[in-house]
Amino acid sequence: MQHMEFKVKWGMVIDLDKCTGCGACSIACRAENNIPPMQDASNKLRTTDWMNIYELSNGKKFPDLEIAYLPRPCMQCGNPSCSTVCPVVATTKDEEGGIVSQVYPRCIGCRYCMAACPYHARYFNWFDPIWPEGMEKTLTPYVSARPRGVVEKCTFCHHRFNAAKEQARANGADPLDLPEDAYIPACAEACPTGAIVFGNLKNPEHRVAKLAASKYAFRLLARLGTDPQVYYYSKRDWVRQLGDNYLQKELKGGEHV
Amino acid sequence: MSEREFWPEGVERCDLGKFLAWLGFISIFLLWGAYGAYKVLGTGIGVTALDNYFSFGLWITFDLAVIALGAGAFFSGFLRYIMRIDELKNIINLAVIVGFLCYSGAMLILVLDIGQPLRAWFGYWHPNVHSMLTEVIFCITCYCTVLIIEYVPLILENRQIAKNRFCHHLAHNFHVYMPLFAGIGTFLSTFHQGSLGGMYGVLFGRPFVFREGFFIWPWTFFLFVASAIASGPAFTMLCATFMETITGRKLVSYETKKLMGKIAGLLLCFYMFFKILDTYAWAKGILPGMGLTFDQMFNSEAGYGKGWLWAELFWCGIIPAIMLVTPAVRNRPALLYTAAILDCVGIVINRFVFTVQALAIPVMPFDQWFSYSPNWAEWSTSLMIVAYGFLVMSLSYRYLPIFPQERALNR
Amino acid sequence: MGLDRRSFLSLVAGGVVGSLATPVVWKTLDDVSIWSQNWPWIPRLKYGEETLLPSLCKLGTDAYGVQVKLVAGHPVAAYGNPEHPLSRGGICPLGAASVQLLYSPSRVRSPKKRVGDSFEDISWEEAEALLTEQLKAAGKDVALVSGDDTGSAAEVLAGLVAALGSEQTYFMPSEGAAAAAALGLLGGDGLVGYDLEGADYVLLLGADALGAWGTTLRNAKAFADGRERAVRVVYVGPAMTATAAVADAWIPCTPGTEGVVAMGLANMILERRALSNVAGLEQFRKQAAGFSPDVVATRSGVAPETLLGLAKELLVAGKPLVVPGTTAAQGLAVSDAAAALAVNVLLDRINMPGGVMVLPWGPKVVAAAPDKKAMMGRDVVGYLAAVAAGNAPAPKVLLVHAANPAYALPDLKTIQTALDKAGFVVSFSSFMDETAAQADLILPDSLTYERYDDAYTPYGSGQANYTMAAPILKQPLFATKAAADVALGVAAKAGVDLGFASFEEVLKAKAEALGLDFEAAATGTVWLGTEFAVQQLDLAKVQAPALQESATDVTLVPVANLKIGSPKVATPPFGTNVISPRELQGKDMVVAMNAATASKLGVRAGDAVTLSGAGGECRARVRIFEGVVDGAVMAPLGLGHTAWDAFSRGKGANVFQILGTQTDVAGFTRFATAPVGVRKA
Amino acid sequence: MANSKSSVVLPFLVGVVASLVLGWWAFPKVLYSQKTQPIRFDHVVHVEDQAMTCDQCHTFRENGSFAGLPTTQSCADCHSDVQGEDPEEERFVTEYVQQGKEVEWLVYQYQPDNVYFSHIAHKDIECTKCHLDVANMKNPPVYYENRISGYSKNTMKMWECERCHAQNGASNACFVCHK
Repeated sequence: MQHMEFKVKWGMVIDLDKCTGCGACSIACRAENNIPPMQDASNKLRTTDWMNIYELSNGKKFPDLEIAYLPRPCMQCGNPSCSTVCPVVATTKDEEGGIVSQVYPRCIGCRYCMAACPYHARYFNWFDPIWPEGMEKTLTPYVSARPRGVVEKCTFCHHRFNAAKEQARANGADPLDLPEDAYIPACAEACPTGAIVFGNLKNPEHRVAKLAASKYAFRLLARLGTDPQVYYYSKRDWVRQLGDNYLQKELKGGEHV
Repeated sequence: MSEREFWPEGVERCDLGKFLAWLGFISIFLLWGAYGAYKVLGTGIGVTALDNYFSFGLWITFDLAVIALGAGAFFSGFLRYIMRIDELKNIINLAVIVGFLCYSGAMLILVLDIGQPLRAWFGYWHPNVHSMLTEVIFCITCYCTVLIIEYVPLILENRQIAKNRFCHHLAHNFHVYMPLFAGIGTFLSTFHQGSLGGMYGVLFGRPFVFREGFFIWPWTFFLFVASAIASGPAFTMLCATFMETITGRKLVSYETKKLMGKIAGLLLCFYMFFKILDTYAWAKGILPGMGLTFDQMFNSEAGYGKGWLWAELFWCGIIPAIMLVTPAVRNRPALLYTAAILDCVGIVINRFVFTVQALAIPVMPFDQWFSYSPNWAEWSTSLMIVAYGFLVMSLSYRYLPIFPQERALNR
Repeated sequence: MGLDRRSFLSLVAGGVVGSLATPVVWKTLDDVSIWSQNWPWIPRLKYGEETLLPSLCKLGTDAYGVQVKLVAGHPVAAYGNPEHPLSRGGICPLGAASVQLLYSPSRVRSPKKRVGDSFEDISWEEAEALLTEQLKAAGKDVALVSGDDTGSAAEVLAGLVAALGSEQTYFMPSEGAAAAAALGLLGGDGLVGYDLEGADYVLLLGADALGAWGTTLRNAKAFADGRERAVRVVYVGPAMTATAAVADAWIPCTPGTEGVVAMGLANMILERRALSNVAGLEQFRKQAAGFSPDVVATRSGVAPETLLGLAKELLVAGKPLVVPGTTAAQGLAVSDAAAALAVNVLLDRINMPGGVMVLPWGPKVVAAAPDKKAMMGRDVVGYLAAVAAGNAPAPKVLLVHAANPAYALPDLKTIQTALDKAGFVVSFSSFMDETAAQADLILPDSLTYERYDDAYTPYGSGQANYTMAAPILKQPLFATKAAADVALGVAAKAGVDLGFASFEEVLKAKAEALGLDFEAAATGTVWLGTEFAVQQLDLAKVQAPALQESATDVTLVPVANLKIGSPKVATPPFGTNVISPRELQGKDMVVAMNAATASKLGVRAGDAVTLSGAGGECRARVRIFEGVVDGAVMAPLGLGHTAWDAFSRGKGANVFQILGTQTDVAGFTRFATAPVGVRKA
Repeated sequence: MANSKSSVVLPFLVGVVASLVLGWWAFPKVLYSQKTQPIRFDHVVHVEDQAMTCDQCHTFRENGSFAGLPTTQSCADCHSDVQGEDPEEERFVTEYVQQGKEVEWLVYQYQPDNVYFSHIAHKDIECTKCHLDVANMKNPPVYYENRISGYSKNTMKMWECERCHAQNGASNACFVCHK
């Protein structure tokens, strides 16, 4: 699939110097996107967390240790490793805004996309979803419930994009020229410290565009060529260095990050 | 009509009771696997040890391994019918059956391995032409059909079935067109063996398997083709030998086996040459480009140490390659078989590390190594496919004239 | 014509060929795949009009405004409320999971009466009659433990208990109470608040302000805004908490020595700044002189130059603020709080913008109820310990409201003894928590979204505030009832007049007392107080923290974590996933210590260990984490539930079990840290 | 030989014809179950006699979403009491309005949860382009439900959506219509 350019590029900048790892984003995401609860979530290789939070450390001994929390949504790569490999076109990057879609009724569950994604942003439904009795009444109308056997991932709360477009249409405004904050995902909305900023990376007025242009901004595994639409931000050198793999000699100069 | 009348002409087989006991033994694995399959299809793939990090595991390794080893079918067919190496007629039937079993077995495993088998046909109806897997789906299903077409005339040659004139003619006509099918099979097979390699080679998020391209194909495309044809003939030859051991009868002349060994050896040399070049270029070029080092690709604590690499390249690569091209080694059965086994093991290791180790390596610097070991649900179903192979092979051996030399060799 | 084998085969072949030209195969193939896309056992979504209603989240120690999204009248998600001053659009992990919590499997769905070892469902009439009868029989031997120190429901319940002639009304431990007691110690009166928004330098002495301490969400917003204004945030504490992770600096100190650090700072400030107009300065100076940099370094592990650096930063900062607290968000020593308060006094930060704000006690509308100040001044741990020891009479009826004392109090064995001694334990819990599971009567409270609720100035607020929440749901989902309404009903039956017929009326009175329009309040208008009582603080009354070394080598540092739960609620169903392997592995709680401590204890990463404290023992697994000071073991609070449901039961260990207690000044119990023994299991 | 030939060809043809008949005529009958609306709603009475417009009942909400079918509440604006002679109306008033129940209308164009359709984005297109022309029907048409997939027979298939989008230059990106 050839690289598509869009007028609008939805992006996220996550300020790792503000994230406390509280988990509110992840839970808000779960509620918003109808991800079922898990009684035993201790095997983290089997849990589904569209917004997964990693702990980073500078690896130093007490008292020089520093840590940072890194929330990891889907990177909505400009050059996705996942969508090109899907044999049945269940995941694509073809919509204005650049969100990588995932269509559950099309997915055949081959999991090739999961093998392709270096961010582990994709999750498989190992079993049918189960909500405790009655809790299925709290399902939002925004995202269809997924059966077993299909892959899912963060969609930047795409339904909110749709809702914002409907609102714009109702207001007689241009649905493709949304004002800042007309559309933000549940995680960004929930974040108590405002560490997650969302907007159009191509609109220089949007905060994301400004933050992404900062010298403190970086992207995960950028040198693989995935061209993510999610940026991270940290003034701490060691945090930025953990955003990608570097050879020892590359780190000495420190210019890569 | 006694059961003996169904045997191929002029050969001896064990008595029916013994044969049925053997089938009963095989059925234990079939039943266990059927239970595993029932759990997988009925409740979900969660019953396996697969997880979101190891989205591919034993099943995919098994599929890739048997498809590589089953390459004896298309390659022997190619040599026999296209390159006209006549000697291979003595083993070509076996190669076809082994190939058929490997491919149909892989397809059965895939039914379990994909989350929504009821939608498997989407691969045809909604294909993503950019995906290597689409190519694999097309070629494998097509080639499986070719193998069925190649297998059918063998069935029709059963002594009783062949009495029917229609069947007899049909079988004969099939044989006439066999070079055509061999040609189609060669084309399809080369492509999907390559696409299977390509599937990994294009994963630019997986530094362990990613390879730069040669035209539209990554290197792994060609490496997989080469490794498959380097191990397929050896595996076919081993199958024949294994059947001889079990049945106590001579089925294929040692000359033919030596020829198969020689073919495998030459191809293995060819493959190893490029594989070693590839590994070097990968370690020196691709990895540093991604900011990674060779050492970072291995972790013996997690079970993915460099031992696998040395086993694959040296013990099961260079060593059998040298052995197989050395006539003195080929002349000694024990050494020939050992070399053939090493050859096959090397290719299985290759498929294993490409599938599992590739996924175990943490790409994000703050991520960690995880290990994977298959559980009963994966073993039972995989063994079921092995048992299915034994079952079909046992029946074929007993009732179909597979080995043209059998009568002469056991006189 | 007979149908021989050949013609039969032809017929079948024709049928096959023909049917390929019909929709049978293709349509079936397609429909089967569509069926697989809409399996009947996968829940369907409900559609309808969407509405957003304001409410409150009081599941943590905080109380802040949220908005609940309803679809066709049914709640589906809770969002932050941008209009609410204590959340400003943010939401905590418990709040984010709160809508789903309505359907938690552990909800008590009707009143229950204990029969032998199990419960029997009873009607509300029966339940209220039973309680009335018990209360009548108990006379004034009634006690109340409430975990809701911001709401009026506790006022109603305390009013009932007080009207029956009892003074045994208690809140669960809170830092707010300790801070208020510290203020009282210095001669002040009011709730203690912190103007985090206004400060330009914030020194957190143990307070995990971005973890689970105080007005967590507001703290987070203030922190984020402060980043833009280059406000420096320094965290002093024994472990790398959520706050320490993002603070501008983390200064490790020996567990429980934050007060010592405060005194050390006071000493340095006194040496460097000439002060007048501070009452009791000279006496305090004498006390502070005992906390020389060397003494502080020995005791707390904070090097003299580090301490000096802090003191200088405080002195140069325009609007510095020193905030005491603990990682457990409770069990703070009053003496530590007083020491921090003293530093603020020395810096002239009382009732100053960006300083410590003294906020008025809220209005009381239930005349019979004890003053909140009095109620907050009583120590529940001490009381229950006295009951257990026989030093205080055991209550004949113990009412437990919005609290889970059988799980969330230190020295649990003693607490358990006290609960066993209580004659008739009544739990108002919405959930089958540990206390409810052993109660004699459960009168399930409705959750906030199902009833009226309110909150007055949760601890930490920079200014007084009052939030009311009207029911989001027209009807409670199950046969539950607001505890305050039950109390009013039972009061009437028992012949006690509390002056109100319903909780709604109580809230109307409360709104009126604050000069707030009830309708506006019920639809989300928040009242904000602008008065700060003038304080005459006397530093002579500061009782400095003790300086002696603790007896043991290893100290337990419990860390409260909202994603795991709170003293009120266990991990909600939607919360299990965010609990990380750094806190829970399989069924084992994970405790963290640095490599030096581990090697001293002879344990390695992954080892199973037994932790033993004054209260008992528990099992854990070791994690080597360099974010813990030498000699400390960091453990997550909120695990190890024995009741509740499969989402929280049997996961990890309850750290409260092993926490011992220390008696502190002003009759309070301190338990934020405790000595612990660690040995391989 | 002639005999043996006819015993092959004739049965084959019989098989073909029989399967064609079964496949094209009987199969659809078996595949779909028939359902009728819970209330026999007469659109004509409302549209022609009362001169109501479609958007009086099928409204957009303020946020641009489409309310779809009217609620019992909104019907009750007129039908709080029985207005006419129609026994179905009386049944509606007694069984639904007075009991505050919603009618479980069968939606001919019912789309599954995984489909997102924005009515406001299509508001310039004739309703009957996708919907049955119920405005001109005195009786609601029979609802055919696919026994395997559970879909309404009238549910638009994806290729129809795609065709129209393609013809009108609208995006056919997956997420335009899927959720």
